[in-house]
Amino acid sequence: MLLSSVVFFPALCALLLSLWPVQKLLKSFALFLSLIEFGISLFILSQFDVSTASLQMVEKYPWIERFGINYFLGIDGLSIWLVMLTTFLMPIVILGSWNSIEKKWKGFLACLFVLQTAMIGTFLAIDAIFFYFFWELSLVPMYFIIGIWGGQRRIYATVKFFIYTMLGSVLMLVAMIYMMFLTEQAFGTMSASLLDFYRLNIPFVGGQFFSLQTLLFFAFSLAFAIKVPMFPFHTWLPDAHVEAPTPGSVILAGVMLKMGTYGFLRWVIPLFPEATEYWAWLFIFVAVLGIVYGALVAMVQTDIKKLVAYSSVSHMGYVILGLFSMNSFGFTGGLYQMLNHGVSTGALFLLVGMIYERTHSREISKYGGLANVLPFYSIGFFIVTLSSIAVPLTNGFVGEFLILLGSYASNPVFTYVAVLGVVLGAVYMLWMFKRVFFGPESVLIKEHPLHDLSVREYFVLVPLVVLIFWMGVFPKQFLGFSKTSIDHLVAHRSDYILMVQGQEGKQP
Amino acid sequence: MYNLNWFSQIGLQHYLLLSSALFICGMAGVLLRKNAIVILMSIELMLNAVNISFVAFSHYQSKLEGQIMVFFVMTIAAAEAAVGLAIMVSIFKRFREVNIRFFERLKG
Amino acid sequence: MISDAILFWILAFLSLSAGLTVVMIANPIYSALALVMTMVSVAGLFVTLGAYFLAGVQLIVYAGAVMVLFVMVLMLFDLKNEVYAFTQGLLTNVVKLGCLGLLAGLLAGTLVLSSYQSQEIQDKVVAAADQTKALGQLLFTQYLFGFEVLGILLLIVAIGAVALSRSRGGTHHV
Amino acid sequence: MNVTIGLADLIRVSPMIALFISSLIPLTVKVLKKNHEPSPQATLIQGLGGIIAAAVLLLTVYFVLSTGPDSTAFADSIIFDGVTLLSGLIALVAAAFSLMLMYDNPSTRGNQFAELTFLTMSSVLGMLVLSSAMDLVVMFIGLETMSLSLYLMIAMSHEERLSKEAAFKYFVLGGFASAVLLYGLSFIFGSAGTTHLSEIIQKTPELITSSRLFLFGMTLTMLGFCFKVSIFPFQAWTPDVYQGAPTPHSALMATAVKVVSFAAFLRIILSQSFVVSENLFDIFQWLAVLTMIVGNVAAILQNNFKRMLAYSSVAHSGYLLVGLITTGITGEVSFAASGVLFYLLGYSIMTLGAFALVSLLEKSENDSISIESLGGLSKRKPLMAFCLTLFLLSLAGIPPTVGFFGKFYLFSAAISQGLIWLALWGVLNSVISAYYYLRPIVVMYMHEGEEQERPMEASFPTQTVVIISAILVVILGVFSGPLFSVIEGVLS
Amino acid sequence: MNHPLLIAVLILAPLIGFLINGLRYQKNSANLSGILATSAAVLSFFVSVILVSEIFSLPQESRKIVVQFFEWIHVDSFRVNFGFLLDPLNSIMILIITGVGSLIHLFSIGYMSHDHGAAKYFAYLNLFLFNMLILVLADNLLVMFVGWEGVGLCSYLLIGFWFKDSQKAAAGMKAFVTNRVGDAAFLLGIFILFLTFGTVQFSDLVAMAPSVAEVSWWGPITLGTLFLFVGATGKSAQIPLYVWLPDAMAGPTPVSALIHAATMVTAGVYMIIRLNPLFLAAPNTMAVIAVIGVLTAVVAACIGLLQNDIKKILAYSTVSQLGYMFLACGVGAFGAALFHLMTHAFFKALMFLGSGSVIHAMHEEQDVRKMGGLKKYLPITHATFFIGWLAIIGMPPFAGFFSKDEILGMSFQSPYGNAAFWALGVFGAILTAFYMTRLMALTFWGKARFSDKLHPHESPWTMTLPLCVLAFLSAVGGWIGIPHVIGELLPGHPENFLEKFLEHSILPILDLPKAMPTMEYLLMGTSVLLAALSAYFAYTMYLLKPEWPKKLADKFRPLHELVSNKFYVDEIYESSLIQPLIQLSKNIWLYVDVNLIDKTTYVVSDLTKGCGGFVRILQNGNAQTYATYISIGIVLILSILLMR
Repeated sequence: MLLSSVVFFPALCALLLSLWPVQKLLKSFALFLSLIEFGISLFILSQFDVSTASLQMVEKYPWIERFGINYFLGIDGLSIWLVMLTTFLMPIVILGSWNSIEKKWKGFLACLFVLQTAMIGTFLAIDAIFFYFFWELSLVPMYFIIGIWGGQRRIYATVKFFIYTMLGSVLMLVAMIYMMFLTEQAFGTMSASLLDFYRLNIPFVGGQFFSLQTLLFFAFSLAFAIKVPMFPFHTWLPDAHVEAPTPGSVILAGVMLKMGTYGFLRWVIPLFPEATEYWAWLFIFVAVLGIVYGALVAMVQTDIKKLVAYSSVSHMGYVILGLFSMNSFGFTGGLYQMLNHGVSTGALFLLVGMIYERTHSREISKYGGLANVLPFYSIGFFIVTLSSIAVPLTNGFVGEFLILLGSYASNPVFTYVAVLGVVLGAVYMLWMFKRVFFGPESVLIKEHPLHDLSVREYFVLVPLVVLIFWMGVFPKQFLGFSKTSIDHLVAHRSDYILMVQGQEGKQP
Repeated sequence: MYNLNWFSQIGLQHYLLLSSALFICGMAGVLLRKNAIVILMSIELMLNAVNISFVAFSHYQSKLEGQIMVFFVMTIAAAEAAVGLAIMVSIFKRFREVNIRFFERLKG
Repeated sequence: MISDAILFWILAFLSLSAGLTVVMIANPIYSALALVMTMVSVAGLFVTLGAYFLAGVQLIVYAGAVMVLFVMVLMLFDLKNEVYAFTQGLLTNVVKLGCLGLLAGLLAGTLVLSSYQSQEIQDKVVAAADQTKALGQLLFTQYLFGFEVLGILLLIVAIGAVALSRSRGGTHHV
Repeated sequence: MNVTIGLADLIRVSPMIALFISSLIPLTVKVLKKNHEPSPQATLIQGLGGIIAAAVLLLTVYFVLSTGPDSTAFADSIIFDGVTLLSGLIALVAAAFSLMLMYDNPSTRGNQFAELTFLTMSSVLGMLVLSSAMDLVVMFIGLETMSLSLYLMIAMSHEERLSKEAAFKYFVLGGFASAVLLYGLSFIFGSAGTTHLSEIIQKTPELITSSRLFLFGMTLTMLGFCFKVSIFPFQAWTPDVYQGAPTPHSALMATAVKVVSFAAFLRIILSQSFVVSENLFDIFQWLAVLTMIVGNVAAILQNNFKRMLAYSSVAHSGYLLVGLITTGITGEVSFAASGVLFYLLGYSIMTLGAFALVSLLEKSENDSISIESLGGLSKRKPLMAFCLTLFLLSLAGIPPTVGFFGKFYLFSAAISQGLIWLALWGVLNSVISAYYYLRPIVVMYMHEGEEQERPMEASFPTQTVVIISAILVVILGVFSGPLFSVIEGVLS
Repeated sequence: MNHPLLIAVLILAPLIGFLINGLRYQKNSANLSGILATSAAVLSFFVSVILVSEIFSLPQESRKIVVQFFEWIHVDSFRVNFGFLLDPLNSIMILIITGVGSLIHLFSIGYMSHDHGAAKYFAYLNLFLFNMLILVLADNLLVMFVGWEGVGLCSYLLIGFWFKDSQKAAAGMKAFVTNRVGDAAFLLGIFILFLTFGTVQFSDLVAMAPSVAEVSWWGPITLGTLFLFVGATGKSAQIPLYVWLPDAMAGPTPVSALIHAATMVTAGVYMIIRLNPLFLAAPNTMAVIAVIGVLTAVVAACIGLLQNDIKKILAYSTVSQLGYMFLACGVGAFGAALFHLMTHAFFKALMFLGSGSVIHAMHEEQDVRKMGGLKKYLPITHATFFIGWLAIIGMPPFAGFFSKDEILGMSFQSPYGNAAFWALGVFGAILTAFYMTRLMALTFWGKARFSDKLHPHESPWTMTLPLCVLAFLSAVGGWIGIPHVIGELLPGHPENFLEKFLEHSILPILDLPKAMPTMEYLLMGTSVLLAALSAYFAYTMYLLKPEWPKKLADKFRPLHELVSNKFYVDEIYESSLIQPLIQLSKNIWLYVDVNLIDKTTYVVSDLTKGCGGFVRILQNGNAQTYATYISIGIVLILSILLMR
């Protein structure tokens, strides 16, 4: 029941909130609910057994029996932190959007909570169609969040977001259905369970693009690559981020992009080991390209949010680089980088949102000298910047280091290029920091009576800052939960099989 | 002489060819005529062509089902004509127009 | 046999030329009259095929009732002699005609080249009365359901036409 | 030939009889009241009562009286099997909903509601005949009964200009297509020597290769049905007619007519023509693909909401044709057929809902609902806006709605038969379709300041239709598994 | 003694100072902040004195304190603890860092007394100490990297301390980014070494370093050490990454003294010394280091000749001196490098602080052409600066003489060195003597060239005290490393204390030829003599014959232009690297993102819409047209059926 509750409690919250009779206390109530949800996830964390790579807390009920589709939830080391990230960010997002959302609070909160259900569901669903269900469902609330509460070009951005992501995922649906029939051929009964998919032996022919495993591999990869987003499918991201309201950006960058990388980790890599091996170069190439490209393009942006958005492209490139290095460093680093990116980019978007609330401008050129006017805000921003450019002792460093190490171990040449991202990352972030916070105070700043962080904003930022350093200094506490799963994946990548805890002995 | 035989020995084929010719004739009416009522007549023509073919089949296979079919088709054709004319009348009374080009408001 | 052939050719010529007249002639009244001609010749063809009952029905229902309806409506509309029979548009008409020609060719080719079951049939001369009886039997046994529904259809059409005439824009305002 | 027709046959067709008799009630009442329009509520209740009675009888006949697939009546000319039951039920539900819309809609309510009710129910009668016909003759008669009633209904609209045009176009093209279909039937009769479907099905595998006449006949017949279900290139009438006709009628045409036409089409396709004739199979695959594309790309540019829905209905026909083709190549009522019927059910519900909302928005008979005019709906009628959003998302195939699962079953079936490229076209097209389905949502929720002054009357039946449909869209989506099993069980 | 506690106090004292001052961010009491920070630094200094004495008390072979705090990263075979190591090598470093650091903290109290951001300043200074201590105490490469990046960060913050001035902020950024280039290479070095040896612990790496030198350029050790060296060039401002250091003078002067002269910039040298067995195993790397070092020494000195900003002169001087240290490393004289590192820390910190005192007195004037004759206004500053001058130009017996001499001697004698290195080194020394004398002459001697309104006065004791202490150290600091040849001449024959102290930390150069005293005297004498001559020449030129510089400049116009514009290196970087990169970025954004990818999407969507438009055109509303479509459809389908 634990996993069901963590998945569907937010949906219940959405319902409760939309039926909430008065405007009063609405936000507080929502905050309270999101904290309860966080509490549930903490309880799951406390119950989590780190010693096994098997799926835990499994819940499996038949859903569409005709096709072997199940209501199938399970958690393991690969998903636990992503769930935690989601539940952790939610109260922060609600608190952070306290003043930035001006209208239709009820609808907004409902969207947010439905989105949370969809995201957590995506991380926990072990059944293909069930997974796809949440995967597509997550589009809808985000579509509304960007479209209703977004900026000037919100409609363009939100439609682009929706169509792009949907385009990727429909091919995945076809591939999933195909694999269900493959299970029918192989085991006699149709099944959409990922665990059965893992047991499939999909024929692979090296040089041919039009061979079964390669095609399935690319069908899945396209969906995830668009979500991540990988170059050259990234152009929806800057638009979506720029137009989305602050909470939307935070959730989008913080969690939704991880759905793509998680997809690679959970689906693509274990399901299609040969194809992954064979095509890894392509993904590494594209990832490295994305790292450098994202950084370069971020450098010349004039809009802070766009800059952060492109930095996401660069950072997610690291994650992909790590995952496709396919050694424990890469996997661990990739997984860790997902969390880091969630925390630091989430924080960046929150910070950008805070200043946007005050000045209503995101043009870098209109800023200047903020550090003098808003010292504490600047400190917060600076710490997050450090995390983003992966200075040691912040979380970013651990992930980036492991990724690059893993990548060097498997593919030195590409790493030489990827390392450029380390330099360029500093360039674009610090350049932006310099232009916004240093120098003489700009007209814009002088015109607006600015006040430094409010108590609420401290509550938003302090947990993130604490987490930045915590994750940077004691990564072991986090990685310990995922270690067994990653070791299992590394050791059995070519014949990956996942068991359900308590049923390891039995053959399903 | 095959040719002479073909003219003197009337068989199923002849009826079918005639039927197809009439059918095409009717189609041409539907496709080309400007007057909506003539278009209705052309549809009747097509149905008649079909009837010939049914009866011919019925005759040459000595199966009466074909004739039943024709019987039904005739009735339906009558009903169709009634409906079509009723619609036309109601349109004409209101708009004084039977040119098919009149009906181009709905498009795109 | 020859007489049959001659009869067929005459009727075929009549029906086809009348059919073409329906399509070609500008004045709708003439079209209607040509259509009557076609129907009559089709009735004649039915006779050559031994379907006497149908020939009768064809004359009564079609040439009689339906065509009268048409003519009446045409009279009602009081359409003047139209100058152009066809809709304008050279290109579209060429396309239409080409398409029809192709279709005609296809059908003719297929019909000519097809082989037919029981091409030469036993010349079973059945008395008109017997055949009609058989027809009736078939109609009220095997095709009873269709027949009943057809009846309902006629009722529907009758009521519907009346209703339409009484609707807004119809002939009879209430 | 020994044919006996007795009481049993009459009982079998009792749904149709019930429908016919109850359809006469409003008219009789009107006549008895000396041609004064009876109270519309009473008429509506009578109509709905008749439909419900028919539905109940249909269920009774199927589950109580018939034992298996051979439950035919009237000398095998009609059959009561799963296809009949399901398509009949969907058609009845759709008719009931449409009737409720007619009660409210400005272009249909008022002094001819009794006649309209009669014609609607007659049309449904035709649908039942069509969906149960096992004889080509009966099939044709059913088709005509359905169509002629519809022509009359459309022409009777209070709105004069467009609906008359729609009726005329529908009539001319319908008549034309009927003639083509009949011509095809004559060929089939000529080469197979029978009009009975089961005999034809038996003979098909042999005849379709040996007799070109039969092949032509089969093709022309199928194309006649393609016209009814608006498959490219026979789809051209659809947008015009759906747009011009009164909204409830469009709803009826888009749902009930399509459902039963597909059911009849299904019967013909089960003749294994696709299995035998590779050509026919290929042609229909392309038709399916083209239909999807044409429907979707044209819908993108539409501004009239009804017209957009019409094009979307064309696209959905394309998806359904994929399912039909899959059924065709399996050559038996299989899980593909269940997919088709499930999709029809889901599609009918969401389309009805969408049309119901259009109907709800119409103020006068001359009103046309552009997509822009939906602006601000989320503020004025949040619940209705939410329902419309659900319908549109469902049409686009987004979970958790029934539209997603419908597509899932349909494309699963296609994939299971190796028609992956059709499934790919299908899913790609659903992406295109998302583009235009999102537009009304954008307008409703995301445009500001262009709020339309469009006070809506609180019309109870229409809103009921909307809400029931919305609930069904979600419920049938989430619990589609059991439902699908039921459908599959009924069909086999 | 409780070593973990001591080390923890040593490292954490500045951190706590940082936190306290950081939280007092906006408090406007400069003195209190300064006292807090200084006491933290002094506490660290005392603790390091205790620790070093501990080290001394241990037997010579096992002079090593290792402390492991907690496991930091552990993934698969990669395992890194937050571990620290204290041995003779970094005892010297921590003494320099905390000692000189404390002095500079003290100096800063006076220097920053009028600044509003004093609390922030001291917080950063403490944070720097913290990071620097982590850097030198780390027992593995990764923890060293923590400090490595940390000091870079503090440097960034302190250079951009007066961030209201965009140029200063830009200088900070330049420093950080240039350092980042080095850091990225450093990371690659770590990867290569880890993947080669399976560890990043210094002790393991040193132990595993092969005794046989690696010949190939692409061998893992050569590659790894080369990358580490690139990291060092960034941190220690060597060619080609030295450009940030002169700009870094934008920061407060004490910062320049501490970070950009005494401690941080020497981190690269320290790292190489720390890993000396590994570098020795890669002779190719050694050669590269030596060449880069000597080139930097000469080039930076050249640029220094014609600079007019007092701090810039010192900055180039620092770069040049660092070049000497790398030369020493490159020729295998790691001890000499460390020695010079130490003496340089003394005299360069002294000179920077002295310049700070001058600037303070001159009200933020930094141009030497507008000074002159300050000797009488700032007697203490002048006196101490004078000692520093003697030390840097290598006059015996001041500190610089011993260390520089050792380097030059080794560059000649060592198997890795050769005459060219020595000659270039001596040339650099001549240049050094010249520009330093020029600095003295223009600043302190001659006539005053500033306006009368300015009344320079000597600084308070908090500023002069550190000057005095550093002057003392600059004078005598060299005596701990007296060369044998000189030691033998002196009474009591003092042995080379430093060499002995480092005996177990630094690999001796194998087959070092036995030093010939005459040879050494010769070398020594030559360099001292040449330097003295050069100094005299400069003295003449700038004091006695002030018209000479202009004449010379006119005569060698192009050369003068070239040198006074710092060989246009900044401009070349700007035009060949930075601008193209920005242009490239703008272009790829514009062309790839906006025009290619987005346009492609638009084209696809427009194509779809175009198809829609086509369908709409076909849908012309005419029923006959529709019937035609039906007919065409039928014809086509039937003909396809027939044809195939």
